[in-house]
Amino acid sequence: MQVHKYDVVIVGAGGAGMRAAIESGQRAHTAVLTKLYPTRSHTGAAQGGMCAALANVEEDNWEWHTFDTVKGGDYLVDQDAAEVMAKEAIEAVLDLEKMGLPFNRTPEGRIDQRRFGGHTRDHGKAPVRRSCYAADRTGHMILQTLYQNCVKHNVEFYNEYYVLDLLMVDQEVTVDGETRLEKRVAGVVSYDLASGELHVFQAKSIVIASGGVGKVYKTTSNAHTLTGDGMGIAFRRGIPLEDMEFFQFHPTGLAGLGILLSEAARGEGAILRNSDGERFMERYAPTIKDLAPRDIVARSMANEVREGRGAGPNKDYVLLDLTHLEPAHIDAKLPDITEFARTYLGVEPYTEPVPVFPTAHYAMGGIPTNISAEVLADNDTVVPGLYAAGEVACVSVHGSNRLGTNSLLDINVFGKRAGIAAAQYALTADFVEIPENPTVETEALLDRARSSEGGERVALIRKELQDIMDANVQVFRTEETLLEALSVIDGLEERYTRITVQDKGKRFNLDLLEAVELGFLLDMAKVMTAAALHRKESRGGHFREDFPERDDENFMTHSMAYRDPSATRTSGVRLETKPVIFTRYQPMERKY
Amino acid sequence: MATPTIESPRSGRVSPGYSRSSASRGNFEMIAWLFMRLSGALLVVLIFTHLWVNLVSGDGISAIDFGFVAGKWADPLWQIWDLTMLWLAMLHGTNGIRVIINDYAEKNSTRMWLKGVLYTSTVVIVVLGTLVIFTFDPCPVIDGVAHVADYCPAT
Amino acid sequence: MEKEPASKVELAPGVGGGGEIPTFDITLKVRRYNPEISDEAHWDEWKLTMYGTDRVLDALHRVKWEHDGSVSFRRSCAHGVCGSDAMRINGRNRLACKTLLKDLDTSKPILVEPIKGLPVEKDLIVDMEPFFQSYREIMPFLISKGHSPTKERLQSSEERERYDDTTKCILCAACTSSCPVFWTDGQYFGPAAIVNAHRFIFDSRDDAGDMRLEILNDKEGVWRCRTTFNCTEACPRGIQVTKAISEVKQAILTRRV
Amino acid sequence: MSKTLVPAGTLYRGREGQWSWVAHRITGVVIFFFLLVHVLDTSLVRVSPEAYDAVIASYKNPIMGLGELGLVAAIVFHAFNGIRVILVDFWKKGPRYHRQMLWSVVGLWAVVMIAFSIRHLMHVFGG
Repeated sequence: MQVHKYDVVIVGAGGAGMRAAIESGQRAHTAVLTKLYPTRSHTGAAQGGMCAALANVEEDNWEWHTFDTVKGGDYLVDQDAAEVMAKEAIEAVLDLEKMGLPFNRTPEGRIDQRRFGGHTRDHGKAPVRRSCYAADRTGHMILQTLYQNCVKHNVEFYNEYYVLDLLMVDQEVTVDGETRLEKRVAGVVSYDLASGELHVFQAKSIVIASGGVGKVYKTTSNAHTLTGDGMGIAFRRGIPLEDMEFFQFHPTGLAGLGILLSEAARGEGAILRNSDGERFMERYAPTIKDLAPRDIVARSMANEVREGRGAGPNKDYVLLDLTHLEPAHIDAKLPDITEFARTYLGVEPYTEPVPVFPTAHYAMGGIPTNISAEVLADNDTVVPGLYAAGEVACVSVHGSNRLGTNSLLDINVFGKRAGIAAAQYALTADFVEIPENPTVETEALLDRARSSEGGERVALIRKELQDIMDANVQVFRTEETLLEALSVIDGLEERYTRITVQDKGKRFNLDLLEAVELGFLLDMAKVMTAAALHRKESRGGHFREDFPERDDENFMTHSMAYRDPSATRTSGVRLETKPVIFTRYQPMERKY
Repeated sequence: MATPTIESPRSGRVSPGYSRSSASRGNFEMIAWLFMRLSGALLVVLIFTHLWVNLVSGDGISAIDFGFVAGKWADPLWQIWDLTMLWLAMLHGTNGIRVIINDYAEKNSTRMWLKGVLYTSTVVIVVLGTLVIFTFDPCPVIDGVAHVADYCPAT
Repeated sequence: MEKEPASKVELAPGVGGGGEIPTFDITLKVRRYNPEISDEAHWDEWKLTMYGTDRVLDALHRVKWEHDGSVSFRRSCAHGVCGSDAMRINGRNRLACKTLLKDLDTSKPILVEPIKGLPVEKDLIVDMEPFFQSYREIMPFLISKGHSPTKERLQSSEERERYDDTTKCILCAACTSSCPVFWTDGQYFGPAAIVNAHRFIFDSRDDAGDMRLEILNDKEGVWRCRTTFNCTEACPRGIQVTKAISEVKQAILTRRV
Repeated sequence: MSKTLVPAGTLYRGREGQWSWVAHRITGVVIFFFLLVHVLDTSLVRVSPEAYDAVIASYKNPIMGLGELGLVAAIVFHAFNGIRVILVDFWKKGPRYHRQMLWSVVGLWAVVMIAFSIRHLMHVFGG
């Protein structure tokens, strides 16, 4: 075991992690721990753009952006956070431009902007051009630019260091003569994949920016590595997870594969058709049609298929039609995604519509934080020195449904805030003593996985988990499907104790890594399903067929899931609620 | 079963075989690169003409003998032609081999040794060739016997 | 240009692909190496039944998940944008997640090896540090003198287009490890580093082009390039790598000669 | 720690560019070594006409004649491919057409070699 000491440790090197690192690295002694190489992070897969009310091509302002975000999130958005994000979006885009990001340009040489789902002018009057983009590889360019600037600022990376535990201690603090126990964070334990050694990183501040949990689903746009590790380690250490029932299904995944075709395709004019050739979105969202928010489009697509208007031999997908667009326009604005269609499905998007179906895409929920990116141990207690940003966190700017492009915005705005806050905290705070034997639990976890010889295969358990999540906890949910899913997950969890990891070595033991990841996936699947069961209404990305209406009276609250072995009906997940923050927009019916 | 002493990856960060010894400043490699292209283009003309004259035109290779060479070098144009060709070809070739040595010789000592041999032979050959072209007497008198040919000045 | 598309169109029968996805059998041979077990590398092979839409990565996963969990390789996004799974497939550098099995000759075994020229750590995993070291040394970040404007810097579409191709790089190392010069001379900066230098040298907003040109004028710089085009052919993003290197050479020449 | 490139594996299957580079290298080395010998044998003109003629006579036997053919083949390829390399380096569209240019090189090379072979073999065997 080796011990390292840093002011700030950042867990994860995607957009949020590196954005934080750029800020923190210039202010305090910072290390970034990542289980991949930084440029492999899934931020790089984001395509469409990053919205900011620059008003470079048409009238726009950040208040409209705030409204769209709030309405897009079906009013479950914390409006103070949405205001921060929409306001700071402008600076965030300009920051990136100054760091060198090659945005597409207008004829005047300014950053070009295009339409994106749910982004409108003047509170929903018409689609607006708000998304700043670099062809259809905006995420790639953001990831590269951030990495480049980390290189510039000599940020210390620990590549292929997999963080497995958060070292939390309860510390006595006296405030106003009153002594109470407060959760403090002392560091993290990480596993060096290359050597198989454990490394303890002691730090004053820790930023969790480890991304999402899409791999609980079978059909997903997410990378293989998005297994909810950051949420998992926090949850296991008693931090609640907020709004985990809300998972976004992106409408246009390549049918059967889940690989994403950006919403930018629809932003540039592509439309959806069913097997009758009908542009069905005209029925579901008469005003903005194909550019409706993702939850609505995804649900409409699933509905078309359910009602027998799906295309293909099994009638299980719909079609994304780009054939009315000029090939030159497609090449200029959407080169990558047309290549995906050609490579993976053998479909020529110039002349043929592309088979698409919703694909699991983004966790709206995550580790609860306030607008300074500080992690909350309950509805309002901050854990000093612990921060989270990006998909792993829930600020909550996305509410029950994230608008397209707001994730790239989220990582930049709150990544930056987290980095600054973490560094500032570290400059004033002292190290928290790391507990004795800090790695004992992690070692036990690894040894259990490595030495168990029950014969169960990790891949098989994971597949069954993904199958049940796809079948029962997807776009449409009912109490029945959710309960069934919970009981299946419980069964899988029991089998998980009897796995066999074939690779017994130390060096690059990715077999062991997958086993550990599966543990997090099972935990997260449970939390998501339990939270979905708890929310007896339909809102944003969460659609309960047994409760198809939004119920503001009972459920205009965030859900907070705590680890609690005594909550047996919901597989050890206890659910509480947290009020939503309103500033200026009162809930209205959400129509497009 | 396992060999106990494998170093864990990255213990020494970048393996020494990959770290550039020291940044070389100056334009030597650029000039060498440029020289290869310029001399190459010139050599195409020089050598193709040389081959044409020596191997294709007239009776080709069967016509080559001392007289043929002496006949050519009696003309200063051919002297300069061959001299240019000698220098350019040797430098072009030497630089080519130098690059190949840089590519394949992994150990510093091997590289130095090979380059030593290369540069020595280049110098020897270039000096020798130059001397031959300049000091060549088309009508030598060997052991008191004059070599007579129609290009020799009448005595 | 923008006109509203029709509400309803006649679709041609069988549009958007469809039909049964065919299955076929393949033999996958993987070059194995694990210094914890043996200093020698060897080949392992598996017979697998795969689907028409499967990629080499799916075959590797099938092996890892169903046959031998110790087979080790990096992968992440699985659709060609993260650059984790560059490897040598049938003797050429490809991304395993972008190489469809049906496009390979499935009558013969499919050979999978680690990329060449970087130290192999285990099976298909190589040490990427030397590669990133070269990348870092060409100063891959915008350096702009003078004070920055309050809003964005202006850049015309043409200026933006000038370096568009080289912004596509995902740092997968397929190019660098396909270069015959790099195989034998690990100190060569390699195509990827030059491509990333190109991305900044030709960015109108950048002011440090000269410094990068100076770095690449090194004896291990652009002049080591022998225009074999292996890099251009290996690039999974279709970057014209050799062309980019040529442009950097020209830039060094025209500033100096 | 030295470079551990343990699994050498299979030969890299590069395409035209790689193989033309290999050929360019090999022909280059061959020509260079011939050049060394050629300067030495020509130097014999400084020794005596007889010495020179004796060595040159040996070049005229049929086996050497075939060797000369090989040498010319190497020179012609190296020259034409060299021009291609120059075009790749200096002509803006060179990189795009490098493959077509290589096939032109091979074609031209074949034409030149056929013509030369006929002529040269006539000299060598025809006497």
